[in-house]
Parts: sequence; structure tokens; C-alpha cells
Amino acid sequence: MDKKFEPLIIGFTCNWCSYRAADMAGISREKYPPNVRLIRLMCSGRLDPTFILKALAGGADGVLVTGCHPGECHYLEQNFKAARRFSLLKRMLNQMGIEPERVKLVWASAAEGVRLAKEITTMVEEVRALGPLNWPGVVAEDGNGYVAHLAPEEVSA
Amino acid sequence: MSKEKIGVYVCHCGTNISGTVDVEEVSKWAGENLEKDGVVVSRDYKFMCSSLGQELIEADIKEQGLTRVVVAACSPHLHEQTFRTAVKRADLNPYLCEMVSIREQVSWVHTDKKIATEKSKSVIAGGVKRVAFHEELEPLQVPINEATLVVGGGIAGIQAALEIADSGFPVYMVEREPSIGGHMAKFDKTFPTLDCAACILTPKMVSVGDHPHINMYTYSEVEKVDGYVGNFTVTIRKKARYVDTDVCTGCGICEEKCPQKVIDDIFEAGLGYRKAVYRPFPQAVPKYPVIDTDNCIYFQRGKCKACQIFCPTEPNSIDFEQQDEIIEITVGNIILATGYDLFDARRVPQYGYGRLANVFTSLEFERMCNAAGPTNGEVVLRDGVTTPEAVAIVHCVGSRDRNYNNYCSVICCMQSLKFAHLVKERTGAEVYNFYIDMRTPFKDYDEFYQKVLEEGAHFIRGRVAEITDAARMPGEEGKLIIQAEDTLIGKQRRIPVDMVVLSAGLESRADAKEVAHKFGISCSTDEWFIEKHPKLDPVATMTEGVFIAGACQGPKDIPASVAQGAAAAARVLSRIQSKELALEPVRASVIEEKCSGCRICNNLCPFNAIIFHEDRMVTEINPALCQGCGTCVAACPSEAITGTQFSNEQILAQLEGLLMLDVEGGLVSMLEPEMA
Amino acid sequence: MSDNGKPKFGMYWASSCGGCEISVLNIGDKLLVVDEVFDVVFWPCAADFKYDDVRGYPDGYIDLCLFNGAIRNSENEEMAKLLRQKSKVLVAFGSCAYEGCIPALSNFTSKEATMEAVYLDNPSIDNPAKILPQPINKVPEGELDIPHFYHTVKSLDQVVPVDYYIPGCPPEPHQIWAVLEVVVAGLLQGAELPPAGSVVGAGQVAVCEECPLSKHEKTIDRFYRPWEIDPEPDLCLLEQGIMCVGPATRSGCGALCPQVGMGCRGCYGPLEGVEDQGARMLTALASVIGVGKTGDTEAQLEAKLDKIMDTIVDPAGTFYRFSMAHSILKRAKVNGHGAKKGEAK
Amino acid sequence: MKYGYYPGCSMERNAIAYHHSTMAVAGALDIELQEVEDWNCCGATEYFSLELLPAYALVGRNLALAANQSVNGNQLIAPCSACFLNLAKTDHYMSTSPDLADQVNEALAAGGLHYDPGSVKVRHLLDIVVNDVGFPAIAEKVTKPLYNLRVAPYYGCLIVRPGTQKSFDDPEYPTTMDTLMQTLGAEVVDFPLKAHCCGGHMTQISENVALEMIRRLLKNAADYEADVIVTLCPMCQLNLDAYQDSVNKLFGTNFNIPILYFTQLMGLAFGMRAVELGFGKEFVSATLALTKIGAEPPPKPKKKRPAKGELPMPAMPEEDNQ
Repeated sequence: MDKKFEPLIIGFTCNWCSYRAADMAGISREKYPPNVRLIRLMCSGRLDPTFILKALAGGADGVLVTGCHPGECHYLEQNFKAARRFSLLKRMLNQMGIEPERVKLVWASAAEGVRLAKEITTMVEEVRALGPLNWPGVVAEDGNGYVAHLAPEEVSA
Repeated sequence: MSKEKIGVYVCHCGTNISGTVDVEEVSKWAGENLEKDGVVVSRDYKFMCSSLGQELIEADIKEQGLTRVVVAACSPHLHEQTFRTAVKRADLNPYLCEMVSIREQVSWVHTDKKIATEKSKSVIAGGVKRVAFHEELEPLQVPINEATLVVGGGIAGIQAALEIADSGFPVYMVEREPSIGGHMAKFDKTFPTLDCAACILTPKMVSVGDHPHINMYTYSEVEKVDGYVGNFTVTIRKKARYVDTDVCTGCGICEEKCPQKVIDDIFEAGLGYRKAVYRPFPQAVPKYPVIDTDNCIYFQRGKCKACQIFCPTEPNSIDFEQQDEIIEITVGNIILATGYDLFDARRVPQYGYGRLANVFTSLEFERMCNAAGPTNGEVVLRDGVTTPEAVAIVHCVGSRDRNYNNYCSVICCMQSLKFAHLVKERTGAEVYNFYIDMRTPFKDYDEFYQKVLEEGAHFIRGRVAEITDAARMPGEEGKLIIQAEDTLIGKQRRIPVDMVVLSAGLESRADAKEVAHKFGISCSTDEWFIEKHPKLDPVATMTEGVFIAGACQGPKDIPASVAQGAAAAARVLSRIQSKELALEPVRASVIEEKCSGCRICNNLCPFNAIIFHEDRMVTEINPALCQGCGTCVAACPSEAITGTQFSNEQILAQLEGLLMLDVEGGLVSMLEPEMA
Repeated sequence: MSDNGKPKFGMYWASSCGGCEISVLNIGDKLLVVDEVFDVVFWPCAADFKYDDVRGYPDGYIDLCLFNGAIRNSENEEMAKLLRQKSKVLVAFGSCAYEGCIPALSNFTSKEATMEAVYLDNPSIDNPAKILPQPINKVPEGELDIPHFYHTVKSLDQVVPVDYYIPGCPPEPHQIWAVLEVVVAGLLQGAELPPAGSVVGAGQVAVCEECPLSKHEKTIDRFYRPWEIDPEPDLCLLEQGIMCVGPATRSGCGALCPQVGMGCRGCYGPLEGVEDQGARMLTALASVIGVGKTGDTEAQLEAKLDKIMDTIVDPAGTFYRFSMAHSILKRAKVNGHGAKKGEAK
Repeated sequence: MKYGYYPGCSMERNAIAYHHSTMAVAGALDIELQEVEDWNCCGATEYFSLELLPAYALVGRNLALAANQSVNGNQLIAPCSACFLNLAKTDHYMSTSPDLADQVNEALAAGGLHYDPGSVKVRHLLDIVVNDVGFPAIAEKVTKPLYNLRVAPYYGCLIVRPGTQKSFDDPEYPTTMDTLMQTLGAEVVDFPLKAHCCGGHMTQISENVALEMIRRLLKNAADYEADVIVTLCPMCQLNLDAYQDSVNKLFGTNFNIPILYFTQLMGLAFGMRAVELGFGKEFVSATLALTKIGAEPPPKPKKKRPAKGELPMPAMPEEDNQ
């Protein structure tokens, strides 16, 4: 396929920092690729790993998780809980064979519109380079019900 | 097929949105493709937020019996309230309206019209699917306690306290030092008008002191803050003064008789002395002294008691047995005016402060110029007698410097000009200002700059490389040599002087982070308190009921601090006047039947809203304390906790909508629905 | 084909260990009652029946069919479809049929890798010719077609509609009996059966409710493998850093494992209304990890997190030990040949 | 502790004292130095101003060798400030400019070598002593404290130069060697010119300019009544020591300040014999100065009561935490 692959990325934002950062990016007309669609939560602490799995299984090629910088949480320390979950989730997704670039955590304060835009741009490019995730395809049965005979020399270590 | 009747309204926002998004196409698409999701009407309009736009919605609700509304326009942070009110006018619960942003997050940040249009569609699809799960809610009304806590008795705090107290509402002021007055009380003159700081400050201090509505806790600190807007419970530690303020008349005899001389690092900036029992300065408010136990001979060696012996009052005011007092007050709002710390010039070793006797900091110099200061206003060298013939003033010490602080400390330029003037006035010495850029932006400031120029002060544009007493050339012996590049003539220069004043920058308080955490607000990377909005809400914080004023929010001069103090007071007053505050009904609650009592969530709430009932072995959430972050909702392994406005159903539905179309607008292949 | 008016009973063993069959026997002499009440028409493990017997039955002939085992190959799928067609009430019996269970752990890898692990790369195997089972084999008598080995293990309800689910690895005998009673009552006295699609023979809340160990506010600073620590009796295992999936697992078993110092493995599956058991346990567990306080820099935070996360061995395998096939992701994305479980890709 | 070791040419000739004392001290502190085999010149300061690329290639070769003969996480010690800076900056510029890295590696390829920028961690000997060994460990080794010896710590302009890497000391006003000398019991005098240039090879290009620079340093040390100037760089030592006489002649001064290596003073304090530490190689004899070392620490100058009206001095950090 010669056409450029356009990844679809779901972004989870915190009402107090990153969502405002996104607004800030808009207000300062900071351009970034349209591949990201944002969901507003009250806090990154609200982020349930289920949402991320759902997004990936539902056709997203990547998920961007954002929240207030450590120590700047509007709810004092809930972004730490987000960080804990994310850290564990990353390890699990790794076992699921999902490339680390596809699920990213970015701290962005309400003032960092420009930075958020940059982070988004980088991530879109990274995911673009990885190609589609197409989870439905991953799950689908591969059609042929058997393992092709492995000639001895073909066996990989 | 949804049972709801949903109306979708797409805003052009003039050309702000329609310039990049094909608005008609979007609303047409929503009407046709989101029918099964319950969309019965979908319109676009030039300005949805205009009264006509709002009436459009109201009319549809009434005539078509809409049960849900989705508005695609600017950021909800801008107009969510507007549209909720509109919906409410049409007797629909305001929380059944969902707003999605296609301006800040689409039209303003993207360029390709086709793609932006497709993105808008998905964003709206998300809103539509989400809104179906919205529920009718009522805002939470919290009563506002009339009392206000002002933390910090500097000029900003004083201003705020007086504004509120003068309008008849109770104010508690907590000040860490024995007297209010803050940094301003230490200054001699104030730029650009050069009127005496004390003369304009002391009256204000006095009126705070004897204001019927102000309750002052000096030499005290806030220990703990509980509760929430409208109803904070604040615990204050009133440190022991060892002086009975009920009987003490502030005559000052104890101070006179005290044999122990101590370097005064706080008020005299280390340049002068005080006694072990002392009032920071003559005009101190309150007038009562405190005993500094670290230096008091009695407390250290168990004898002396000179102060007690000579105290004329009956009964004796000196009370060595006095203990710290813990006081608990309840207030509705809090104003933080905790000010700043001076940058520690010793952190720039090549400037020699602490090593070279005649290098002074700006604060030391302020005290030196002050008629009530250690030199009675004489500008002299460290030896206390010699008048300098040449003085260098170094700007931006610790500011605009990647090694220390990147920011500009705002006041240093004007302060340095003031110093230049004072040196000229009092000694006639040559004055050399070393600056990076001159910043004199406000009323009459630049005129003052011109004035000082005319007075013959020299200005050298360039950073000082080092200050040394290592003489190299004739004429340098016994002097301090300033080595700097003069960037205007492009030459290195060595200028011998007798005295150097380092215009040290302003830094956030050493314990700013701690304090911020105590009051539930946040700090910037430079540890200044963060305001709610840099332009539109500079005195409020993200935490309801906690406001900030003065230099604790960022470097500020006196006029700015006073203005911000008054502004904060105005915000608080409007709160008090309205008696009640409506809060977003975003709250979590436990479905008891599902709770297994695993206690995972129990220590996740920083507001202690989560209670565990040992008897029934279930958890409950106190809606009054819950702030609605949703952390416990996401943590519950049984999905036994739900959160209003951000339920799993709502978020997953929105997700489904967002994933309806791919970036170019093709259908995304969703995971095939499971059988059974 | 006898017709003694007794309701017809069938039980089938697809891709599973057989424990489910044993657990049915574990209901003890109540088994006689089953035999009394039911007419067993298909139970390969207990009596001699052939697939063709079943093929011969009219549709809906079997009143109650307990199907244990996951769908691993074409034979499993074929039988699932056949039994669905022949049964009135088809029950996914045990974790394998319900949510994939242990067989579904192979969804972390490719079928090629599985084959390799079993037939080639395995110390107990001597297979110099590297011969793998081939579905189609030419033999003098003609062509043999053995079941096709699938890439992804599925739960029963991912190939046919299922009426009830009985969770457990294996289901607890008393729960089995409870369900049988209900069904019998339904079939004989026409009593009302639970709504189709519901989980029966299990509780409605998490294991913790049944677990007698004392629970408190939790902060976990590191995790221990079972052999690394001698757990305090009477104290919640999770609080001691011992992995226990109880909080995210449906009750009904009586919290047997925690009571003997072994953290709940999660075999009774997710709670009512929960889609992904693994995600729930992950989020719950991570939330109470004792890392991250104001003052930590972002780097410090990451370092501390990594340190403690390293003590959680094989998170995916732990959280999805029984529910992989039924999880949101269902399987791992395996690039290329021979990728092993847990390998970074 | 084991490290790679790049001695550089001076250690074999003019700085032989530095070499001997370094080996002696290293032994005492269990620092194992494994010399890079087949190392070559670092290009000193000139080559870089003449032909940049060859200069980088020249240093690149040393880095490549060090990397191949990897010791302890590729930590490479250079005792000479010039060598240290050249190695550090070549590594730095190669890692920041891929082009340069390619060109250098192209050159190295001719000799069958290759260097991946960043793979070698270049460190100065002083860095190792103060940060890896640490003052407490050094204090333990001190058997003959250098009481009463007034030392002017001279760092020179190269080691703390910012930019190339995270400097291990304050680039404007380094203090680690001050603390080191205090740890040895010596009395450290204020030496404002501690990070100023010694003239480098200016002695060969324009002698008088160099001599003036040297004079400033000597004068400053003399003004503060230093008995010795302690250095960490063969170039600095050479200029201040060998040209002291010329300075005196040219400016009619009579400076007589021995210039020693910090390792020599460490050796003394550790109770080693002067000869094993290369004493006697210096032009300005240290013998007289060393006789000043007393058995007793000098009495602490007690804070004199400020004269009437005299203003108190601000307390320095170290005084604070006392």
C-alpha cells in the first residue's frame, strides 16, 4: 500500500492539566496531526486500564495517557496511582506483544500546550512507523487449521 | 436503537470552526448516521453561544421533546455552563447536555479540512453515544463560612485582610514571624516614588493590629488543613513567646536589659544585632517581644532571667513556662500570601559573598540605607566607618541564569536603580550598574531610570564574570575588582570598586511545596504557587476556596502585590456574600451489594472521603468530602464504585463513538461482537 | 435409543485437564441420584458413547449438557456445535469452557511455538526428524484427517451460544450439586430456571467476602513468591505482598486457597458485570503499591516503580491465568515464528 | 576499584613526580590503574586549533583503544587536564555530531578501529579521588596530617570547563581540591585565581604574555601567604614552577613558591617517603615549605569580637552546619 498509513490514537486527558493543555495548544494555534482523539477524565487517577484495552481492541493503533506532573495533581497525589497502574500495564501489554511506543504516558501541565502538541506529533510518527495494530486481525483465526510441516533445516532456534 | 431523543448542535463559531471544518457536512452526517444512537435533530449555526443559538436548542427541546443535547463547539471549559443553562431554561436537566470541543481540539490545531471534518464527526459520535448514559443531577450546594484565613502578614496579606475585615467579615491572619509587615517593613525607600516604606506600611499594620474583625496569630504557623471550600478546619500552632501578651505593655525594658546580643538574620538580614528577647523592629505589630530560646541565656544555661527581673508589669509578663498553643479555627475561604525568599548569593561563589567583606546583598543594603537600620542609614563598608568611593551594583544575581533560576525576578532592575540613587545621594560615590537588560515597564518606572542616568550612574551591559580582590594592575590594590564583558563596546572590563551590592533575585519560599501540599494546591517547577488561569484567574487556584496573593505566586513588586491582595479579597467577598457555592456534582459512590470489603480503595483518597464499616464489612464514600477524581472508581476490583458524570458506561460509550471512523473517515473494523 | 421419560444428561470433555470430570465424581453418592434422575446419553469419560450416537439424536434431545474444556482444535469446535444443536440446556462447565483457563495461556504465543515446545524444543522429546502432527496424512488405507490445531484458544461461548456458566477450576462439588438441583427442579417440577446466559453455582461478590483473613488499608511495598515468605496466619495475603487475585474473583469456592496461605489464583473468573478480570486485578493491585509521593522527581518515580514491579513475576499470566480467552484482548500479538510467552515484541 | 588509565606524555617526562605520586597514592587507596595499551598523543591544545578533524581522529584512536580494552564500565582516568579535556570533548563532539563521528571512524577504520561515542566515560584523577574514594576514606588513610602548611589550591582552566560533560565540580569556582587539602590537615588559603589560565603553551609563542599570567597567579598566592601551590595538571605545574625564575627576573619580584601535585601532598599525609612521591624534581624546592608541617593542628582562629560599629559578616554554608 503506497498511501501513508494514518494511525488512530485515543488520548486520555486530565480535566485540570492536559485537557487544558490541549485547549492551550488550540488557543495558541499550535498545529499537530489530527490522528489523536481525546477523552476527558477528571483526573488521570480515573483512568481504568480497561479503557486502554478497550481502545486497542476496538481499533485504535495507540493510546496516549496524560496527567499532571508528579506533585502537581489537582487531587494531590492521584496521578501517582495513574503512574503505578501505567507502569504495571506497560509490562502486561509488553507480554501481549504490543509495542511500547503504542501506549505512552505524558505528564503535561495546563500551561504546556506546545509541549503536548509536540508529544502528540512524535507519538503519531512513532506509531505510524509501527504500522496498524489492527487487533481484530490479531485475534482472528489464521484460516489454515494446521501447522505447515517444518523441514528440519527450516526450524528456527 | 437508543430510547433517547438526542439533538446535535454544531457551531461555526464564525469562521473559527467552519474555516477548517465542513460544519454543514458534519451536522448532516450526524443526522443521518447517528439515528440509531437516538439523534433526531442535527443542526449547525453560526454562533451556538449567541442567544439565538441557545433559543434554537430550547425550541427543539420543547417542540421535539429532546431528552439529550450534544453541542459541538469550543472547549467545555468556556461554554459548558452557557449551554447547561440554556437546556435548563427548557426544563431539561442541565446535566443531560454534553459539550464536545471541535474548536480548540480540531479546527484550531488542524489544517486539512477533509480530515478535520472527519475528526469532528467522530468527536460528535463520541458525545452522542456518551450523552445517552448521562443522568439527571443536581449541583451540590455548600454553605460558605463567613470567616477567612489569611496566611502571611506581608503587604499582600495585610491588604487582603483589611479589604475583607472592612466589609465586616471576620478574618484570621497567621504570620510566622513575631510581627506582621513582611519584607516591606525592612525596606527604606520604595521605588519609583522613593517614599519611605515604613511611613506607608505602618498605618496599615496598625489598623490590622486593632481591627475589630481581624484576629491576628503572629509567631504562629498553620499545622493542618481539613475540610473543603466553605468549611475548612485549620489547625494553628501558636509558638510560645514566653511573654504574657495580656499584661505586657511592650515597653521594651526587657529588650534593653537583656545581656545577650544576637545577629538578626531575619529582619536585619544578618547585618545587625538584636537581643535574645526582642521585637523585630520598633513599629512591630503586635508590640510584644518574644524570647528566642536558642540564644536566651536562661534557656541555655538556666540562669539570668534579667528580662523577668526588670519587667515592670504586675503581674510579671515574662513567663518561662509558656507552652506552644494549638488552636483550631473554621473558615470558608483561605488566602495564601506567603511571599518569597531572597536568593542566597553564596550560591554564586565567584561573586565572593561571604568571602569578600564588602560584597553585600540587596537586603543587607536595604537595611543599611534604613534610618532605623544597623548603620542608621549610613552607606558604609563592612568596617562600619569607611564611606565607599565606588560602588558596583550587580543585577540578575540568581535570576535569568540557567545555573539558578531562568525567570526574571521583576523587581531587581528597579531596586538596583533605587540603590544607585541612594548611593549617589548619600555618598556621592561612583556607581556602576551591571545589567543584562533594563526592565522598567510600569508607571513612572522608566522616568526613574532616566533620572538615575542623569544623576550620573554608569550602566554596563554585561554579565559579571567574577568579583575578586586579586589585584592585577595598578589601582586595583585593596579594591574589589569587577570583571565583566561590556557587550555594548565588546570589551572585557575590570572595574575596581570599594563596595558591591548583589541584586539577588526572588525565590519561592523554601517550604513552598510543603505549604502547597498542606493547602491542596500545586506548585510550578520553580515552586511558585500555580494560579487557576495565568490570565483570566490569577488569584484563584485549582482548589476551590484557596486563593493566592503576592509574591508566593511569582516575583512581584509592592503595587502588584497590593493589587493581587485586594483582588483575592474581592473574590472571597463575593463568595461570602452569595452564602452558598454550587459545586459540580461529580462524586463517587459505592454499590454495597457489590462490595466485598477487600479494602483496596480504603487508603486511596487524599480527602479521606472513604470510610470502611467494620460491622457490615463494606466501604462507603462520604459525598461531602469526595472531590470526584474517580481514582477509587478505577481501582475497585469489583466495579462496585461508580462515579457520576464519568461512569464506565459513559466513558466506554464515548470511546466507541471516537472509534467509529478512522482518520480518513472510513469505518473502523471493531472487534467482532462475541456470540451468545 | 431408550426412552424412559427421564431427562437426558450429557457431558463432554473438550480441551481441558479432566479435573472437571473428577469434580463431578466428587459429588460422591449424590452421583447415584444423578443416575436415578437422569438418563445419561453421552459421557465419553464415564461410559462408552460414540460421536455418531450423538449425531443420531434428534435436535434438542439432550436436556442438560455439561461441556467442559476450551476450544483448542477443530474437533472441539465441531463437538461444541453438534452438542449445541442436540442440547436444550448447554452449560459451559468449568473455567476452560467458561473463559479459556489454562489452555488459553497458550494464546500468549503462536501455535507454531506451541508445537515446537511440545514436539521439538523439549528435553523429554527425542524427535530428530522434527516430525510434527499433520492434520492430513496419506496412509495405505487412504487419507487420514486428524483435528486441526487452532492458533487461538476460544471459550465455548465464542463458538456457540451458551445457556449457563459454571465457573471454577474445577467447580466445587457442592456448587455442582446446587446447580443440578436447580436444573432438576426446573426440568421435573417445571420450576423457573435462571435467566439464560447467567453464571450459576457461584457467588455474586468477590472472594474476599468469603475469606476469613483480616483485611486492612493496603500499601504493598514489594511482592513475594510463595516460597519467599512464610505468611502470617489470619492476615490478608495481599497485605503481606503475596499475590492474591481474590479481590477481582467471583466467590463461591469458599476462599479455600487463601485459607491455606496460597493466594487466590482467580479460577472463578470475573465478577458479575466485569468484562476483563485481569484489568480489574491489575488496576486494584497497582493502586495500592506503595510508590509515589509528592517530592519524587519523574525519574525517581519511574525507578522506584520499576523496582517493585520487578517483583511481580509474569503479570499477564498472573492476572489472566484463567480468563485469557475471555479477556478484552483475547490473545497476544505474536510477530513471526517461535515467539515465546512473555517475550517483548 | 579498577580503571582504565591514560597517562599522557607529560607523565613520562616533566611530570614524572605526578606519575610516581599518583601510583603511590593509587596503591594506598586500592585504585587499580590499567594503562591503555598503545595509546598515543592527545594532541595537546595546539593541534585542535590547527587541524580539527585529524586532531579528533588522533584522540578518537585513544578512545577506541580504551573502549576495546574496557575496564570497569569503560571508565578512563586521565591525570593531565589537557588529556582529560581532549578525550572528554572529542567523545562529546562525536556524540553530538554524527557527521564528525562518521568522519573520525572513517579515519579509525584505516587502523581497523571504531569508536561508538559515549561508550567511554572520561574522568579526571581528582574526580576519582574525591568522588569515588571520598573524603572519609581518605581521612582514614591520613597518618601525618599537613598541619600548618598553607596551601593554595590551583585547578587551572581545563578540568572544570563546562559544556563538554557534567563537570564534577563548580565550573566557576571549584572547591573539591580545597576540601581534599583540608582533609589532609592542610590550611587552605583563599585563592581567587584558582581557575584562571596558567598561560599554557603561550610560553613558547609569546613568553612575556605568559609570564604576566604566571605572575598574577604567583602574586595572588603570595598575597594570601601560601606556602605552596598545589596543582592537578602537568602544564600548570610546569609553567608556575619552571618559569617562576623568569617571572622574578622580568618583574623584579622574588617569588619562591613550590608548585606541587595534589597526589604528592596526599602521599605525604599518608606517611609515605618524599622520594617515592617524586619530591626533589621540582625547580622551586619544596624542602623549606615542607619543614613548616607541624605535628599539632594550628589553633583555630577564634571569632574576634567585631569592633564598635563593625558590621557582621554573613556566615558561610560550612560555618552554618557547625
